[in-house]
This record gives sequence, structure tokens and C-alpha cells, in this order.
Amino acid sequence: MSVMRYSAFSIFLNGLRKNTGWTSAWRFPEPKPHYDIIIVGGGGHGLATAHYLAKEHGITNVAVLEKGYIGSGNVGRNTTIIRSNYLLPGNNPFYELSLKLWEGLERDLNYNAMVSQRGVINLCHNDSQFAAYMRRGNAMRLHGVDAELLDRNQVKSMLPFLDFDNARFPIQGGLLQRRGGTVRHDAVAWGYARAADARGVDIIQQCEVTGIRRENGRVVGVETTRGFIGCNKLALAAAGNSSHVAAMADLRLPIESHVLQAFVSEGLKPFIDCVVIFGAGHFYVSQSDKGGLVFGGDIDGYNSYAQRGNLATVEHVAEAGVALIPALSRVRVLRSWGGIMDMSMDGSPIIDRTHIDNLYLNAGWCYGGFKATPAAGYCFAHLLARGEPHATAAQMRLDRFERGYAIDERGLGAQPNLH
Amino acid sequence: MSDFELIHRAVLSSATPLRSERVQLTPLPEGTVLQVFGPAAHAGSLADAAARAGLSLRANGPGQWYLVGDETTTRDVPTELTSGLPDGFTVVEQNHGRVRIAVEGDAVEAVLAKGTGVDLSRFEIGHATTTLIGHISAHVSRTSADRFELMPLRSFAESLWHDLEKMAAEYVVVPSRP
Amino acid sequence: MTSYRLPKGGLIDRSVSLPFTFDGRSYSGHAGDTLASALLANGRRLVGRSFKYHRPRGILTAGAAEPNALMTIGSAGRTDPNTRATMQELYAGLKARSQNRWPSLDFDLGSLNGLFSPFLGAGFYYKTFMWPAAFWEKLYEPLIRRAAGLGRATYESDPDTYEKSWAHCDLLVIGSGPAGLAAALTAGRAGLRVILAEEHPRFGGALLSETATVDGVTAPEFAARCVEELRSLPNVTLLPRTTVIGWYDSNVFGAVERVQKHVAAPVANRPVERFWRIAARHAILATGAEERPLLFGGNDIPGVMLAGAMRTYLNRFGVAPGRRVAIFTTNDSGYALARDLDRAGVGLAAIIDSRLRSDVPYEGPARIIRGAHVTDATGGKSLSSITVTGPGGVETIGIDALAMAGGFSPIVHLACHRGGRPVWSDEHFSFLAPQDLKGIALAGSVTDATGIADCLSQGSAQAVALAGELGVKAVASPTSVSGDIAARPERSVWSIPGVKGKAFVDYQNDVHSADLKLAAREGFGEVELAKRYTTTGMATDQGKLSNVNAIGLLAEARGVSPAEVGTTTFRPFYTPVSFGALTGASTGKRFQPVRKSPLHGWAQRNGAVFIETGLWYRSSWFPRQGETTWRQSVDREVLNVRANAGLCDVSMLGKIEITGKDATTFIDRVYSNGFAKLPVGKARYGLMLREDGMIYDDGTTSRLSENRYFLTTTTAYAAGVMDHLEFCAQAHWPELDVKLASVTDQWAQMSLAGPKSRAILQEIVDDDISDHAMGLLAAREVSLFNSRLKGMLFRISFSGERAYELAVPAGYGESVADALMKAGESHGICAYGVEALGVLRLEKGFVTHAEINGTVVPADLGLGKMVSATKADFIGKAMLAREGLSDPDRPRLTGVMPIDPSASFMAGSHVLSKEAAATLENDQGYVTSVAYSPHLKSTIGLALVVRGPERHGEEVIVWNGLRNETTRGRLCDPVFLDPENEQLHV
Amino acid sequence: MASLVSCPHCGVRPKEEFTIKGAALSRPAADAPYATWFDYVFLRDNPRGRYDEYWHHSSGCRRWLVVTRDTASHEIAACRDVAEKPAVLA
Ligand SMILES: Cc1cc2nc3c(=O)[nH]c(=O)nc-3n(C[C@H](O)[C@H](O)[C@H](O)COP(=O)(O)OP(=O)(O)OC[C@H]3O[C@@H](n4cnc5c(N)ncnc54)[C@H](O)[C@@H]3O)c2cc1C
Ligand SMILES: NC(=O)c1ccc[n+]([C@@H]2O[C@H](COP(=O)([O-])OP(=O)(O)OC[C@H]3O[C@@H](n4cnc5c(N)ncnc54)[C@H](O)[C@@H]3O)[C@@H](O)[C@H]2O)c1
Ligand SMILES: Cc1cc2nc3c(=O)[nH]c(=O)nc-3n(C[C@H](O)[C@H](O)[C@H](O)COP(=O)(O)O)c2cc1C
Ligand SMILES: [Zn+2]
Repeated sequence: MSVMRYSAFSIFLNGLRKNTGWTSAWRFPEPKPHYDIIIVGGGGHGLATAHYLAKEHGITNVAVLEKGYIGSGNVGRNTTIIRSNYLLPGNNPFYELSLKLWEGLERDLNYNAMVSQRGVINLCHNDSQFAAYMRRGNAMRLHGVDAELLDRNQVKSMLPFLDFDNARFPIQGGLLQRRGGTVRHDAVAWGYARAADARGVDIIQQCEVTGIRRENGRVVGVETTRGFIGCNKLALAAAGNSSHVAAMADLRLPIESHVLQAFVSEGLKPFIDCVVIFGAGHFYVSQSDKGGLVFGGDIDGYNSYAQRGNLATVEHVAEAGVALIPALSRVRVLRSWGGIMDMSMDGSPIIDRTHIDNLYLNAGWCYGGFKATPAAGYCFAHLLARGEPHATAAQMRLDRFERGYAIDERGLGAQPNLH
Repeated sequence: MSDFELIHRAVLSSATPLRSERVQLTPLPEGTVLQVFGPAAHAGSLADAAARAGLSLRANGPGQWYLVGDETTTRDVPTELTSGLPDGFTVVEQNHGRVRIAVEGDAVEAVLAKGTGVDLSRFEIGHATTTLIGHISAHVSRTSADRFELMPLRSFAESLWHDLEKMAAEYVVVPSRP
Repeated sequence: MTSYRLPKGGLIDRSVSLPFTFDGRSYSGHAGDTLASALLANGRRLVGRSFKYHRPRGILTAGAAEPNALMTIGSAGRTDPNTRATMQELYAGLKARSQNRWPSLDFDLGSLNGLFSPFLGAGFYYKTFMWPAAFWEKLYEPLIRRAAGLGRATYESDPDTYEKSWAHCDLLVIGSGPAGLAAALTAGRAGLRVILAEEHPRFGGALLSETATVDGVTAPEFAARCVEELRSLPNVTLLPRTTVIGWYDSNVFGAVERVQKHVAAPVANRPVERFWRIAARHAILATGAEERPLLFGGNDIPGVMLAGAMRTYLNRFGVAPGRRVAIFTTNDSGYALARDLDRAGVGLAAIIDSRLRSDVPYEGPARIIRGAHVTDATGGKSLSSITVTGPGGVETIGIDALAMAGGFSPIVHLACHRGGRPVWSDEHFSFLAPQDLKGIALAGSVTDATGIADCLSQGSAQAVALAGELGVKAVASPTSVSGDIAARPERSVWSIPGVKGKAFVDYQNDVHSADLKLAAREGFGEVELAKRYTTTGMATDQGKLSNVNAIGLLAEARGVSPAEVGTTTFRPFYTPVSFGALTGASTGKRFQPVRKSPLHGWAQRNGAVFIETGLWYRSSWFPRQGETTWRQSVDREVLNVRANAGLCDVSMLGKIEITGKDATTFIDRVYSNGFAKLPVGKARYGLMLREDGMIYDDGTTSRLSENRYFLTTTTAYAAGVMDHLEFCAQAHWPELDVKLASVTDQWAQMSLAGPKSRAILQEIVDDDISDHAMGLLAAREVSLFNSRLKGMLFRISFSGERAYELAVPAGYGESVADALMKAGESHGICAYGVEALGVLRLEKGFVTHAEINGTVVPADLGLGKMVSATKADFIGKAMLAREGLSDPDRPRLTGVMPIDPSASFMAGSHVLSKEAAATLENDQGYVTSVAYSPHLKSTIGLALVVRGPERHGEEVIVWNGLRNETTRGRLCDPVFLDPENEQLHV
Repeated sequence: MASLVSCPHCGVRPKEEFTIKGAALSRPAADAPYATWFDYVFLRDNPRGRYDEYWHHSSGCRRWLVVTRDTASHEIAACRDVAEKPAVLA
């Protein structure tokens, strides 16, 4: 598999040749009858898992099965925020590993995913929120993660256009992680796909898994819209559809699927240069390199597999936006869409084997799995290759609910639509 | 302190009633508001009891009603009522917990439509229900073709009043903005 | 500058002149103009620059799909970037500025990008800027971001107002062309509740650009008559300037009415935009069809325009598109324009018809070149000539305006918002609406109608059908049309052979045909991937003009039919919607409603400093003369409460009255501790768990009579607890007779704490409240002011002092508080706020939601005894048994104090063992609450620490890396004061 | 459909008048085995298609409802008061 290397030079050469020299970024292989590992889901996590299986563990007889086109799921529709400002020891080292992998991603993949460490700030509006951020920021610092707790004036000098004068819930300060930021979401899927493909992984699009075939308690392969495909190990990375796919192996998960909407405004000249997360309403915003303000809010609140949301939520999000930045009032919203969240019972993910010993699970990412993409792929690959969990994901167990070791960052309990 | 002058403060005492050709807003006297729970089957006898007590009966979901009146009575109305009713009825005093506002005028439906998703042109006279007016939940009853009464929680009354003023603004003539 | 305004014709009022400016230059237009028609009338062609190559761009359409003529209008807080000149009504004094150019529109340095275009193909940025890493944020990205984007938004806040409204109807008609008007009339006449929404200021749609006659009058006249009749019908609501932007579940439509976007100075008591949520039993989509551009080189040069648009400017606005015009058409619609240009006396040089024959006879003077294509256009900032390639060979024709008639794409946008996918029709050579739609029907050129007559009859036919479904009889009235040229749809090629220059597919995002071919070659041929890789259809026009052409090119490249390629997903909004409209009136301080305590006025009179707590404003402290810091006030309040007495507003606590035969059983099941034996007249502290075993909320519940309880919750959880209790009563145990009434707002509640509290209270309470009558946790009704008022009195302490909570009817709250202050004067009473309350409870080690953080079980807080071992069932019982919840290494409640009393620390600091390195592994827990205790003259704190209760006396590090503070601390008993609770009795 | 919900007591109301809790499961008996309890609290079918869900008409009649909804199309098939027995649906 000879792949062409991307660089300014290759662009120059091909430019001279009217760009007719470029070849396909990946193959469109026919499924083989059998693979060592089949990964269900060609989203960020599935593709990253394939990449690290090949790169870190030399396992390349791998197929990624994607029912649509790669990136058609949440990786292709999220608000692209990356950060590692987590509180609990079960999460924090894992997300920091992820941020470190993001920092080296371009060179690892020879693909510019536009990892942009423009800073992420979580605003707080009262003493208890301030104390909560104090606690979280210190947890980050204990793990050597960058964190700064800004007071009102520091926030004001950084973001003067927020509502400081007439706010219903005055801004008291904010937890800033400068290394946080955004990444060009689609490019993440494309970059991992291209790199995995280059190492021999078969990425099979338009191939929906419709059944999981088991023989005496072990998975032997999957039924798909392109026929049966055998495997030694089956790895689920189906995000919002996790319950649906797991059910094919009679597995019931501690997960509900919910719709989360996201929005983009008309293109504007540079308006906001970091990621701002409002603490007194459900709203977060950043500006894409194309100029659109990319923003979102809370999930709609009801179980859904439809990738579309509710008008009430749209209005709710807009209200929060204007409450945070009054000048948004005359900015026009261009488009809204939805994605399906695999909301877990404690708001934290699962990277684990299941009671079926060659069936592995990567799920429960809620609205925070994009930032996790590299580490989720890295740790899931580690688990698949080595059979034991990677140290940073050791607490993301499936049985933690049964045993009473939930990783509940916000302390909201077993009601997914609250997380 | 038997001599102490005990003052009742109406929550909308500082609100000036809004008068315009097509819509009027009026804070109603903080009189009697009773929340009643009981078997829907006996709604009839509750109606009678209400009539006897000179209060108007307003439905509020299954087995739930409000009894309202403009006067504050020193009599112990709740006990009087319950004694006159088949058992299973509970009366909870909300004289101070709920505040009534009248919205009237021929634009009343247009004004309230800015707050509630209830189809007001299908809202019969005498009908009552609880709904969201913007962000504030309030009990709403239609007392005549162009008159509604809103009954929010006391703590929300000032906010709702302010919202209603805004909703009615287009029917109040003011000079144009610079 | 020469005028292109025709001497007569059109729907403009030449007697009214409206001055306006564009890039500082003064122009003048007429009433009825759009900004676009006025600019064209003034001969202004170059109106914008493209996104990537900054190519000169002119006005392409006369409607919502405009990709080029985007301008910034208004100034200061009223700046509106990216306004489509084609949709903006002209008003006197309008100020418009071009965008995305530097230093000027005519000389834009950005256009140099054009020279590098070979290297800026689709997705080039994914292939470079990778090295060195640090350069991305510092250099490359800022460059890209500065170049990208269109208009510049203001940071000033918006002086105008917005509002929302609901509407309900039997039939919502979207679009007021012939189809829409006919539908609305037919349904209106039959008495249905009809709403007709039209994005333009004037009803009539394409009729307004027509020269055909309907029922013997001109098309615009016919439209006017229809509107007149609709106005006369009380059951019809007309919404002009209203764009329906989305179709949502339950047949709810969102619509934006531009109430005052067309005036120089908006009136203050009306919104500039009104957002409608329309609940419609049925809707008829009569949104028409979008004309398709043709893909020849330089198809973006100013002077190139869509044929339908040119016809609109000509017939509706009386504007000549140029002096010497050509029409490039693939179907008969081009001939309607030709006819009208001839009639208007505008020089028509040639009609280039891609077909060898056409159905309509053309008698005009213009040359018809059949079976030919325009392959390239030239002219830079203004069209000068076109190259035509046809059977007769290649020729160049000098012209200054070119019309493109590439066929029509039905505007099915809204019909696809709920998951339906458009279907390709070879016959119509376009995508039609998804099949079997529920709740909406289509009429007119949005479906298969071509001519006016078709549209009219389809409109009323659909109305008749829908009325029928609602059990109403409606009748269609026949109309006669003459002089209409209805064009059959025709097949045509996507990429024109022999094109040399860039043929733009997506004008605004500068995507040209080569980009799509490249995408296909690189593995991005899937339509959604192609969209994301090339950005086709992602600009503010959402591909209204470009998507179908892009699909055609992909189909060609992949050698399949457009049906197989399919469309990308149509999403709300049909056209962009301002945040303001979506927000309505909930802005600034009104973002969310305010809840005010019945004691708010009292607190104000006593000089309270207020703090937002949820929706409430609570008094946090009461500064006095000479106090310069909040700490001084709080310390004074704390000391005074313990020395004398204090009065605190606790009205915000949730209060729930629980009655019914089974009230006791119910309460016993919702709390983890026992309530079955609570005597009448007594209060008890209770713990409410979640079903997962964690503590949900706490509070006291009093038994007022056999079956009447008064339950209190924390302020933050008041609503949640009520929902929860209702859930338990209705869903879990419907068989129990319990009634729940929220009485939070009924009662003003004040906490009177301190050794002098009883004495003060006795001044206003008639009943005997001596300790044997009113012992600890007593709870009963009391009479006040010589039976002038009834209240409820509870002997509850959250401070460790002798304390009472008095609840009185809210309307009397302030008066009673005043009375207590008056009665307390001689006893040295003071008002105290939530800050002091926090210190007082902390000194006693009482927990709040700072400790009840959603991850603690009763035992973690030393409240293990409050989990009944005997009760058969209570919420949370089962899951509490999980091993992890009794893990000895769980963080548990402990006190913590600095070893050096002059030192202090903050809540949110972490706890490390003495001498342990600051690592996550060594993290022992964190400080939940901190206060300065004026009694201990030291900072005190509560903390959740691994094995905390076993480690009292141990020295630890209180670590605050965020503040670079490490404080030597010592773990201790969480009860800092009066462990024997003697103060309760003083 | 989830934009408007038809409350059996109040009629058609917008979504924002309601609070949603999740799967409409019935609480196990106090003495049910641990596994049953764990399943009730933590595991979900999370079906694609018809689904019974608890909605609370919190800004209306304050009754808890069971809304039968399709999670793929959002169509509502039924909406009953939680205290009523499920009606048999076509
Ligand atoms: C609107 C929105 C905003 C978000 N914002 C953020 C954010 O700012 N930051 C952040 O960190 N996270 C965010 N997230 C969450 C994040 O996007 C997801 O957690 C993450 O993308 C999930 O991992 P994934 O990329 O593998 O999922 P996906 O991209 O959804 O991959 C799963 C894939 O599995 C495929 N699949 C499913 N079933 C089958 C089957 N039977 N057979 C074959 N293939 C199948 C799907 O088609 C899909 O492509 C957001 C999500 C959404 C929807
Ligand atoms: N093949 C052809 O020759 C051809 C093709 C297309 C149109 N036409 C002519 O155009 C006319 C088509 O009539 P019609 O009634 O179907 O369409 P129309 O174009 O006359 O009217 C559609 C109207 O809907 C409005 N609209 C579109 N989307 C909207 C939205 N979301 N909200 C509010 N308003 C919206 C448009 O502004 C327009 O005014 C006929 O006269 C027909 O002859 C001819
Ligand atoms: C970060 C980000 C930026 C986006 N920017 C745009 C944009 O500028 N224009 C646009 O039309 N869509 C934009 N989208 C939305 C996509 O067009 C698309 O709606 C989204 O990826 C979901 O896919 P779907 O709508 O095909 O289901 C953006 C999406 C994301 C995640
Ligand atoms: Zn209801």
C-alpha cells in the first residue's frame, strides 16, 4: 500500500499538474471472509482504535465496519471541543493522555486535523460553582494538567464582550485550560482512516452490522448488509447506537440514547478566539476556522435515535447565548442538527470487555467523546491487543455500577438525561 | 406587642395598572385562594360548597381545584368547606401563595399568545388550567370573552407582571426610538 | 453613473425617491425597491467578493438564495452583517457596506489568492501546515481565520427588542405565489383557520414578475385582488415578511416575521423581529422552485444572472439588466425572459439554447443559436463577452449581461426537516419532495406544476382535499390564464464540454467543478463527504443554487445517476435566523424570571446585600455603618446570634404540605430514617436518598396533626423534591392516599436564633412557648398579636443555638419581621444573612449541598444511623447494599483546621497526607466548605477525606495548587463548637 | 412527536411544560432479588422504536404521564396518566 505523503511540497507539485495527480485517501475494499478483529463503527473511536491496533500493536488484519460513510456519526457532527479539565481520578488521567495524543496527532497521521489549542474557559457565577472549579482545577494540577482559576476581572480582560454589566447571573470567574481548544472534526475521522488504511486495515463503508453470530458463548462473526464476516474478536464502537448493537448479543447496557443538537452561525470575521462555556445556562461556543460560530447546549431530554432536535431546545440555547454575549443578538444562526448521545448512568464512559469474553465494548461517551477520540482508540486498542485495560482507563469498567464505583463527575446519579 | 400595627403587603402593590384601548392589566386584591384536592366524582358537591362560601371554583387538573374570591375572610373557610363536603377532600390555604392578575381587552388573546402555547381561541369561558406563560408557570382561567385571570406563585408575580407589560407594549402608544 | 431604471413598468413608486449609500457612495432608489434592485438600477454591478479567491461578484438572484450580494447594513448596535441585498427592502437613509475585501471592493488584495488557486484546491489545508506544530495556532490559523468569514459582527449590544408568539391554525400556507394564493383563498372561503406566510413584503410570488394575464387582469393585479379578498376574511391571517424556517415534530413550524427590518428607525414598543411557533393541523408547501445556474467558465462574473431573477428585475422593479443581453437556456423558460426583454426594448443579442429545438415560437429580433453552450465568460469586474461553442463552431459575443436558465429545483427544503429524503426524478430532472409526507402537502412548482394555471389549480385542489380531511367542504374556482410560457423540464448536461475558466458550483464558498472532481478522485465521492471536503452547500445560502449541480457533477464523475448520489441532509433553517428572534424578550436581567422572598422588602430596609441563588435573590449579609469588608459584617452577625439573637429569612426553603390517610406511610418510605412514630406536634430531621443510594436532599418534616405534615427541603432542591414526591405518590404507590401541596410561597419563614430568641418571640406569640410547652423539635400552630394572625412555630436550630423558625402568611411576612426586630431591639437582635448562616452551621458541623454532593451515602457524612435497618422499604434501600458504598476507603466527612490559626485555606483545596508529594495518587480528598469562625478565631472547614473520621488529629497538607498555597492543617471533629449542644437550652 | 404532547388532563401542550425522567419502568417489590433491583436502577433496553417514557406535566396539572413514543420517528402513539392501566394500543 503506497500512500502519497502530504506536504506543502506535494501540494505545490500537484498544483502544477492541475491537481490531477492526487490519489484516493483510502481504499474501498471488499470485506474479507474473516478478520482477527472487527470493529463496529467507523467513527472517531473505531478508526482511532484501528490505527493504534496497527501502529502500536502491529495488528493489521482488522476491519472497521461503518453502516454509512466514515464520520457520519457523532465525530462528524460535534462541537469539536477538546479539553482535559476533569475532576475524578477515573477520568482525569485518561483525558490528559488524550490531549497529549492530540498534540502530536498531525505528525502521527501526516494529516492536518487543525488541532487548535486556543483555550477553553468554563465560567462560574456563584461561590459554590467557584468552589467546585477550585476543586476541579486542583485535581487537574495534582495530575500536572494546566489549569488557571480566573477572577471576574481576569475574565473581563480576556472576554470583554461577555455580559458583565446587565447579567441575570453575574460572572464571578472561570476555570481556564489554555491547552484545551478545538479540532477540525471531520479531519479526525479522515486522518485516522487514511493512516489505518495505509497500514492495511480494511475500512468498509456502507456496511451495517445487523447481527452478532455466537457459537457456544463466543462471538464468531457478524451478519452485515454485505454478508457474514467472521472474526476472532469483536469490538463495539457504535456510540449512540451502542445499545442497539449490543442487543444483537443480548446485552443490556447502562445507557440511554439521547439527541443533542449543535448549531453554526453565518460566517463572521474573527469574533471569539477561545472556547467559552457558560455556567449559568446550557451554552458553549467557539468559532470555526471558516468563521461560523459553532455552539450547542443541553440534550433535548428524551430518548431518541433521530438525528434531529426540538425547537424548544433551539430557543433555549439561543437565550443562553444572548444572556452570555448580548452582541450575538443580531448574528444569524445558519444551521442546526442533531446527533445521538450514548448517555451512561454516571456520565462517564465504558472501555471494557463484556461477559462474552471475545466481545469488547467502547461506549457511554455522552457528549464528551470527541476529545477522548485518541485516548479511547489508544486504550481500546490496548485492551483488545493485550487483554487487560490500559492504566488510564482502568476504572472505566462495565461492572462499576453493580459494584458501586460509579464515576459521577457531577453527582447526578442514575438518570442519563441529567448528565 | 398587642398594639403593633400589622400590615398586609400586597406583592403587586407598587405595580401601576396598565390601561390602553385594547388591553388592560390589573393586579387583583389578595383575597381568598384555596387549593382543593378530592375525588373528581364529587366535583358537584364542591361546586355547591363553593357557591355557599361565595367563592368561584376553578379546575386545576384531575381531582384538583382552586377556590378564589376577592375578599379575605377572617372565618376559617377551609374547615367550613371540608365539613360541608364528602370525605376525601383536603383544602390547603394559598391566600398568600398565589396572586391574581386580570388581563382584559379585545387584544387579550394576542397578548397571551406571546406566552402560552394553549390555543386561546379554543379556550372556553369558565375553563381553567395551568400553563407556562413564557418561563413562568401560572394558573389561567377565562372569566369572559375578553377577560382572563392569571394566578402565578407569589414569588413570581412581579416577574410575570413585568413580562405581561412587555407582551402588551405594542398596544400602548409610545414615541419612536432614536 | 448611468441609470438602468426603465421609464415605466414594475411595482415600484417612481414618485418616491429613497436615498441610500453603498460603501459610502450615495445612490437613490424608489419605494418598492430592494437594496439589490436599487443598486442594479444605479448600474452598480460589483457588490461583493468571494470567500476564498476574493473574486468580484455581482447580484445573481432576486431572492433568498442570493450567494453573492451579502452586505453589512446599519451601524453600531444595529449592525447586520451578511444581509442579502436581494431580500432587504430599501428605506431612506439605508447604509450598506460590502464585505470580505481589503482595502476596497474595487481593489481587493485578497484577490491575489486567485493566482495561487492551483494550490488552494479542495481540502488543501488538510495536507499542509503540519510543521512546525507550534506554528498552527501562532501563524497559519490566524491567517486562515482572518481571510475566512464574511461580515464583521458588532460587539455592541442590540438596542432593539424581539418577541415570540404562538399561533394555531387548520392550514398553514407557506408561500404566496399562484399556488399559495389559490390554496389560501380556497381554504379561507371554506371557513378554515388559515395562515398565509410569505417571506417577501408583497404577496404574489412569481406572479409579481409575470407579464401573463390571469382572469383578464395582469398577474400582479390578480395577486392584489386575491390578497384583498383574503384580508376581508376574519378566519385568515396574513403574515408578510415572514419566513417559515423549520418544520418540527407535531407539525409545529417556526417562522420569523421581520416586523421592522425595513424601516430606518424602529418604533420602540414593537419588536424588530417576531418569532412564531405555528401549530398547524395541516400545511401546504407552495414555496416554488429555484432556478439552476449553468456551469461555464466565469459564470460568476458580475453581469451574469439567473434568467428568472433578470425577469424579476425587469418586470417587477423596472430595471434593465444591461444594454446588450444574452440568454443561455436549457429549457423554454428562457423565452419568457426573451419576450419580456424585447417588449421592454432592452437589447437582446442572442439566445443560446442547449437544445436543437424548442416548443415556444420566438418572433423577436434576437439571434437563436441552437444546440450550443456558453463555454466561457470574460470581463473581470463586469461582463464584457461570452464564448459560445456550438454546431457552428466557436464564437465570441460582446454583451454586458447574461441570463442563465438551467432549469428548476423545487424548494423542498422544509419538507425534508423531519428526516424525509428528496427523490430524484429523471422526468423532472430534479429532486422532488420525499414521498408520503404526513401533515404537509405540496402545490405549485415545488412539485410538478410548471405554469401559472397548473399552480393555481393545484393550490386550490390541495386546499379542497385537506378541507375534506377536516370534514369541511371547499370548492375550487376556475381561473383563466393567458400569455404564460410554461416550461417543461428538460434534461441537460452538468459539465459543459470545452470550458476553460473556473465554473462555479457554490459561488459563496468558491467551489468550482474541478474541486468536486478532485473530491471524487480522492475518495470523497459520497455526497456528504464531498460536501464536507469541498464545503459545497455549506455557505449562508445552504446550496440553494449549488447542491443539485454538485450532485450532477458527482454523478458524472462516479458514472451513476443523481438518484444514486442522493442529496445531503436538509436542515433547519431555511434561511438564517437571528439569535435575537430565537431569544425573544428573555434578555439581560430578564434572561430568567426572578423569585422574590416575601421578606425581600424587609431585607432591603435592613440594608441587605443580595445574592442570586437559583432564581431567588437572598440576603447574604447586612452591612452596618463603618463596616468596610463583608467579613466584618458577617463576623458581627455570627457573634451576635450566639450572644443575643438574629433574624434570618429562610422563606426560600421548599415547603410541602402532605395530607391524606396514608401520609405517614408515604413519608416513611421517602426518607431513609423512620417517621412512623413521629408524634403530632414534633419535627424530625430527615434524609431523602436517590434510588441509587446516594443522598438526594435533607430537611425537617413536622407532624402538624394526625394526617397532616409540613415537609421542608433545601432551596436548591425544592422543585426537584416536589417532582420526586409526586412521582413516588403517583407512579410508585398510587394506592396510597396522599395529597401534596407546595406551600413554599404561602409562608414567609424566618429563623430566629440565639439565647434571646424565646424572649423576643414571646413578645408577639400569644401561646406559651416555655421549654415544656415548646421543647426541642416542637412544631405547632401559634396565634400572634392577640389572635390577629396565625402562624406555625418550629423549634429547629441550624446554628446550634436556641432557635425557632416562625412561618406566617407571606403577605404579613415583612410586618412580622419588623415586629420581631422591634421586639428584639432591647435584646440586641440583628438581621443575619446566608453568609452568617453558613458560618453558624459550619461551626456546628451541619452539612449542606456542599457536602451532599450527589456522591455521598449517609455513612459518608456520619449519618449512618439515619438509615433504618428495620423498614421494609424506602427509596434507595436496595442499591445502598452495593459493596463500593461501604468501602472503608471512601472519602468521609471530617473537620479540618489550619495548624497556624492565622493561616487559612479555601473550599476546593485538596487534602494530602503530611509530606506526601502533590500527585493525583496521593489525593486524600478535598475541602467542601470553609468559613472563618469568629469564636475559634480561626478558619474552619469541612472536608471529605479518605477514612476521615478515623484520622482526627492527623496533620495534613491542605493543597491549593491553583493559588500556589499549601497550608499545614489538622483533621478534627466536624463539630467545632458546643459538642454537647448545651446552647440549645440556654 | 415531541414538540407537542397531548396531556390526558390538559390537552395539547408544548414540550417545555414537561419534565422527562426516562424509561417507564415499574419499581420492583422491596424483597425482589438484588439482580432485579440493579437491573431496574441501571440497565435499559433503550430501544429504537416504540418506547414508554415518564413525562411530568410540571408546568401544568402536575401529573406524571406515560408517553408512548417512537424513538426513531418521535411519533407519539399514546399518552396516559401513570396511575391508569395501559390501554391496549393498535
Ligand atoms: C452535537 C454534538 C456535540 C458534541 N460536542 C462534543 C464536544 O464538543 N466535545 C467532545 O469531546 N465530544 C462532543 N460530542 C460527543 C462526541 O461527538 C462523541 O462522544 C464521539 O464522537 C463518539 O465517538 P465516535 O466518534 O466513535 O462516534 P460516532 O462518530 O458516532 O461513531 C459511531 C459510528 O458507528 C456507526 N454504527 C452504528 N451502528 C452501526 C452498525 N450497526 N453497523 C455499522 N456501523 C454502525 C455509526 O454510523 C457511526 O459512524 C458531541 C456530540 C454531538 C452529537
Ligand atoms: N417551469 C417553469 O416555467 C417554471 C418553474 C418554476 C416556476 N415557474 C413559475 O413560477 C410560479 C410558481 O408558482 P408557485 O406558487 O409554485 O411558486 P412561486 O415562486 O410563485 O411562489 C413561491 C413563494 O413562496 C415564498 N417562499 C418560499 N419559501 C418560503 C418560506 N420558507 N417561507 C415563506 N415564504 C416562502 C417565495 O418567496 C415565493 O414568493 C408560476 O408562475 C410558474 O409558472 C415556472
Ligand atoms: C464544527 C462544525 C462546523 C460546521 N460548520 C458548518 C458550516 O459552516 N456550514 C454548514 O452548512 N454546516 C456546517 N456544519 C454542519 C454540517 O453541515 C452538518 O449539518 C453536520 O455535520 C451534521 O451532519 P448532517 O446535517 O448531514 O446530519 C458544521 C458542523 C460542525 C460539527
Ligand atoms: Zn396536564
